[in-house]
Amino acid sequence: MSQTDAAAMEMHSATGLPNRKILMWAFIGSECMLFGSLIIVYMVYRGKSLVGPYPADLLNIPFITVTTFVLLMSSLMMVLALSAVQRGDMKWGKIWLFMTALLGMVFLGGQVYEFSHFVHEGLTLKTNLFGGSFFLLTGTHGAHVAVGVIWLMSLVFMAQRGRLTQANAETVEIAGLYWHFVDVVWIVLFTLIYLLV
Amino acid sequence: MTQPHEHAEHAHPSNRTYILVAAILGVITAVEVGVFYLDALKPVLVPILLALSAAKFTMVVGFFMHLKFDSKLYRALFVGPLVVAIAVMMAMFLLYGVFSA
Amino acid sequence: MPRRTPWIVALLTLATISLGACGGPFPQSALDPASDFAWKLQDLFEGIFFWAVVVFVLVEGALIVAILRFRERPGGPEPKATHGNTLLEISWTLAPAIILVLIAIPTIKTIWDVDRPARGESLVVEAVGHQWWWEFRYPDLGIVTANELHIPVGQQIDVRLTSADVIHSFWFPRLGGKRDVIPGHETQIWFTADSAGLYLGQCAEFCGLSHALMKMELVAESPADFEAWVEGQLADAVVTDSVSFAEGTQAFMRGGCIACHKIRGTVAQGVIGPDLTHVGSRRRIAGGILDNTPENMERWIRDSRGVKPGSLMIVPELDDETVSRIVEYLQGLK
Amino acid sequence: MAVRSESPAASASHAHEGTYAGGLLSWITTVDHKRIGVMYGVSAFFFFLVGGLEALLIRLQLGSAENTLIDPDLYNQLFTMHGTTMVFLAIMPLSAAFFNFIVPLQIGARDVAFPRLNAFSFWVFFLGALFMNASFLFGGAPDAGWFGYANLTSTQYSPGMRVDFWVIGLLVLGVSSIAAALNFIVTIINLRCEGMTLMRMPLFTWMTLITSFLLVMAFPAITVGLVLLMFDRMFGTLFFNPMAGGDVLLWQHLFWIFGHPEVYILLLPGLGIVSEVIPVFSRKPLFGYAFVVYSGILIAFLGFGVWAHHMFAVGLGPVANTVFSATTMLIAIPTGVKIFNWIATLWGGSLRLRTPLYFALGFIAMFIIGGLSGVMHASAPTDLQQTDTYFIVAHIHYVLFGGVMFALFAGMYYWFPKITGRMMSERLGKAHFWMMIISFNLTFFPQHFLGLHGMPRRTFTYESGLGFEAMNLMSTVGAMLLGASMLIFIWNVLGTLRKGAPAGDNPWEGSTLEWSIASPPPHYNFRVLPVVGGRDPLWAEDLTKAVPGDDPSTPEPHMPGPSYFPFATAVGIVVMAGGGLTLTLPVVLVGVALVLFGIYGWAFQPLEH
Repeated sequence: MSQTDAAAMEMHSATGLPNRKILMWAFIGSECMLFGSLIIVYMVYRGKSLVGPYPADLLNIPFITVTTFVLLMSSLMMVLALSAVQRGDMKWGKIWLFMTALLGMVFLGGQVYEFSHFVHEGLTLKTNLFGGSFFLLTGTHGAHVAVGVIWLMSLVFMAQRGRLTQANAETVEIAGLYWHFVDVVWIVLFTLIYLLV
Repeated sequence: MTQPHEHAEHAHPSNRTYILVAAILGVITAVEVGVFYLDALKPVLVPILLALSAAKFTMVVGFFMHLKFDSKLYRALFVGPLVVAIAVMMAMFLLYGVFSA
Repeated sequence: MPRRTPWIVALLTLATISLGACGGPFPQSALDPASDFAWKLQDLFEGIFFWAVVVFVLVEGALIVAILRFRERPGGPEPKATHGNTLLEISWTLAPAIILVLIAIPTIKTIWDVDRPARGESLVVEAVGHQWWWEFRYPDLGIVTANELHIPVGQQIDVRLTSADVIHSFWFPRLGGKRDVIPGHETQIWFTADSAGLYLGQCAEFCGLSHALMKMELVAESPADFEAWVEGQLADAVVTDSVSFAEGTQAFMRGGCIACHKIRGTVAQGVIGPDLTHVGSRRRIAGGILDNTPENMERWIRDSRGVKPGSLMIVPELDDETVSRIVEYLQGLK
Repeated sequence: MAVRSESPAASASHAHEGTYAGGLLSWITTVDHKRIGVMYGVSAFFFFLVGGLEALLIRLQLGSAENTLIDPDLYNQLFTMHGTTMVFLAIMPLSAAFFNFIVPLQIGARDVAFPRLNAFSFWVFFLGALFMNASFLFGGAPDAGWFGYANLTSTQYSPGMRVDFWVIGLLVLGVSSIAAALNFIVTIINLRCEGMTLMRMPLFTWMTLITSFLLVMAFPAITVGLVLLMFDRMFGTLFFNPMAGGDVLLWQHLFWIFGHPEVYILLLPGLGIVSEVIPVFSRKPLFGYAFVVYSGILIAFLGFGVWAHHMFAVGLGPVANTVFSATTMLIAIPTGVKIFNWIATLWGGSLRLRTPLYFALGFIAMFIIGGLSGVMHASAPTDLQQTDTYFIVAHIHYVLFGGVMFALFAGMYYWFPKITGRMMSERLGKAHFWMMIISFNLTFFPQHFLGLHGMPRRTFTYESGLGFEAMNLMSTVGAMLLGASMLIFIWNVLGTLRKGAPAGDNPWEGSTLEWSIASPPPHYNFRVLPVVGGRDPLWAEDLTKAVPGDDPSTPEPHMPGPSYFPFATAVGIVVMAGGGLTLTLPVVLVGVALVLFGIYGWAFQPLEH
């Protein structure tokens, strides 16, 4: 919509930067406070659960290391997708975009598996403070991943229909910013939740 | 009267750089997990892990999100709230004694 | 007694009188301190108030002068455009900064002076906030009472605060500042009352429907009087052989009161509501909102939610005779 | 100084009545920032009256000791909704009304950066506000205070839907605020006309930018707090359950990490308005422009480091209390700098004592009092006596009513000619001012003393014999007069709309770009985008480059077309909220479907059609 936007209003850009990219960066700034607040809740309640299961009983480091790696690699796919689209190579652009979404789905699958495993082991939202703060923090992140996957798949779909071209590189770039930020959040969560048990 | 877009994002790194960064990210993750299992490092585990995590964070933001190469405005939009968020988190951790636990 | 700044007192009094020639006397006033703790706050407040008055006069004065002096005059010249003056900016950044330092120093001193556990020998009181009444326990003396705190003058009181339900705030304005009463936390405040007297307090943190009706009283008395009060409280409920007492006890049991209330020396051992062992000796009932008269007590028993909306006291339908027996009985528990 | 008193192509004949033409549907689908601004203004003023009526009922109940006019159940709803309404549904959207109408004009833009996002923000606010107030019809309004301290808000102590309305309503309003703030950040950064560097922006635009940053950084904290509370209430989590180790104070931290920046979100736009009005009516540029800007930034930044001063009585310990006392006192410095610069602007000026200046001066006078009482409870020990008493009630009203509302009224009187093309009555405006400032002080000044003499706030009654009667009666009488003063304003507005004198382009001889175009402005604002060479482009001395007029020879610019997708998306969000409130999944799904439909249509509908 940005092209029509700019054309329709003959928009003047004081900084020479695209509106939507400024919007995304400002939004990411806001998201820092959102995840910051959620991390505050998790860290403040760390070790405050009165009954188990406790983090050390459940967290599976090797497993989550694999999904973390998957998410990191999805970020690589994302930059490759952007660079392909910027070159006008829509074939590879589409493939990398799809790979990004696919790895995102793998990550989500891992999270679904992890959650159901925890529930099976007796940890739910209601069990203790760890349950509530863990599911809320990782669940909020998972929801962000899910939104990203839908977004990326829409781009793949648009590319398939030929509605995403080199001229829309900015659209891909903005989706990429979002995706990388979600990855960055996970880098922090991986350390705080899993490694600093 | 659209101004010519001064392409601040012209200096995009190459795909090779991206792959190299991703490889480093993977290696750091492996090191993190390795450190986690090394009993000898238990006393310094927290600072090491935080430093490694911060390194990964910076690399993704700097290279994948192009913040290293892009307009300073984006950096300000991101780093400003990030600093406030970290400051608030630190204050809360101090108030709740998270560090001493 | 700390040094007073007479004119500040005069100014505060003047303002109060001129405004509230109106009100007064103010038996619950924070401006009338009666303990070491409250005096520390008052001294600090008076210092800050002094600077506030100075700044108020200077700044509002400058504003008024500017308005009067520079109103538009017909045919007057267009004003000169001045864009700023760095020297002025620096000075009016520094001036308030200096005043703030003058305020911050005593503030920080007072923080470290009052924001600490009680030091030295003190009488420990455990205050428990309930929706909407106060429970007071003297763990060292073995006394439990409600809404009415007795303390000896000149003795430091160490109040340990906990909540049975939601957040409340413990506040006797003349004896000290507020301290919140927080479920899951123990907070504390301490003070030494200057002089004997009756002090009024009430919950200061919104705690639900009848927050406004959560009051308390503090009786500061001479050590001898306090001793006597302790003696009286330590005794079990007055047990006489009179028919009315026995009937009263039965009525109390029949009314279901024993489920929540305790009367030491009887079968009534409930712990949810206030301990009524010596309820007859208290000045007020129902969370410190009704004078302790037989009429009020009857009203309270018959219509607790009318008196205090949302009150948790559940009273079954009782016939008139039972109610009057209960009232007579409770009034007798001196 | 020479003032451009006559602009070449400008006269009242140019007034563009077409700006507001059209039926209800045109308002629902509009993406014009001016119409959206008007809708924000009208609905916010409506909620201001609602919140005011709630306040009058509160004052009636407190007019005498042991009064039984209003029972505690209703009283608690009234004070909760009074606070919530005034903060979220009156002051914030009133500021938003000015952001919308004025900021694009001041920066020489044709609209905001994302016109449809702007419409979406408004409709989410409006429908969210209706949602929150609908609680009165469904078992009662929220009654746990606008601060909603846990664990009083738990299902155990607040059963029923009242608190759910509050939680979900605030979450919805947060969406609106963040979307609007992001929009204005981009607009101000990127849509400034040529020559308008950051340090040439009008002060009101500056304060809007700072406020927008505060919004996007502060709202996430309360969002997280509200989500925790919602999970506790709906899904049985234990975040604020002390029996399970939950800490009720965590809510207070999250709430005030948001809540204190929120105070500056309310205040800064007012500071911006005053910084516009004072120079224009003093006939000289703002004194110390850069210092006024930087002090605003500093206030905002420090605002994130003071939240625990709302919690001095909880016993955080001497270290925390020292730090938070000190940071709080620091804020007095940049605030003082602003006040001194305003006075210096007046100094040596030629004051045109018109209604907007009256309100701006009233603002300064009242705000000083609010600031000084603020320093009193910045000091943790003195706050132990003042917190949760009527002293604080007095303080916040000196800041938010004596301060912000006076500034917003200054803005209303100042920009009303621009918005409607008609001049308001000076006589009625001044009558409004005098009645408002006198009754305001009658209402709130005695409350300082009530608090110091031991009257806690949020109490539905007080006993006789505590000395509270006379001052409460004064306060109640004052409140009634204050309410009546609003009738003068409404009378003035209605009269002006019917037969006010035409305003012309620049009735106040203002210096900023909004005064360079017709009143009301045409839907495209500027036919030719202006170029500025200084801070006060319409005042000759800064005119290094010409401001192009509304040159009729240039074709009208194309503007984005109306869209009903923002409205549909907003409806979807409120439907989701309703479903969440009643925990009915089908309703939530209908809402989600509407949102998806709205976003999809939005993304693929070209702006111009």
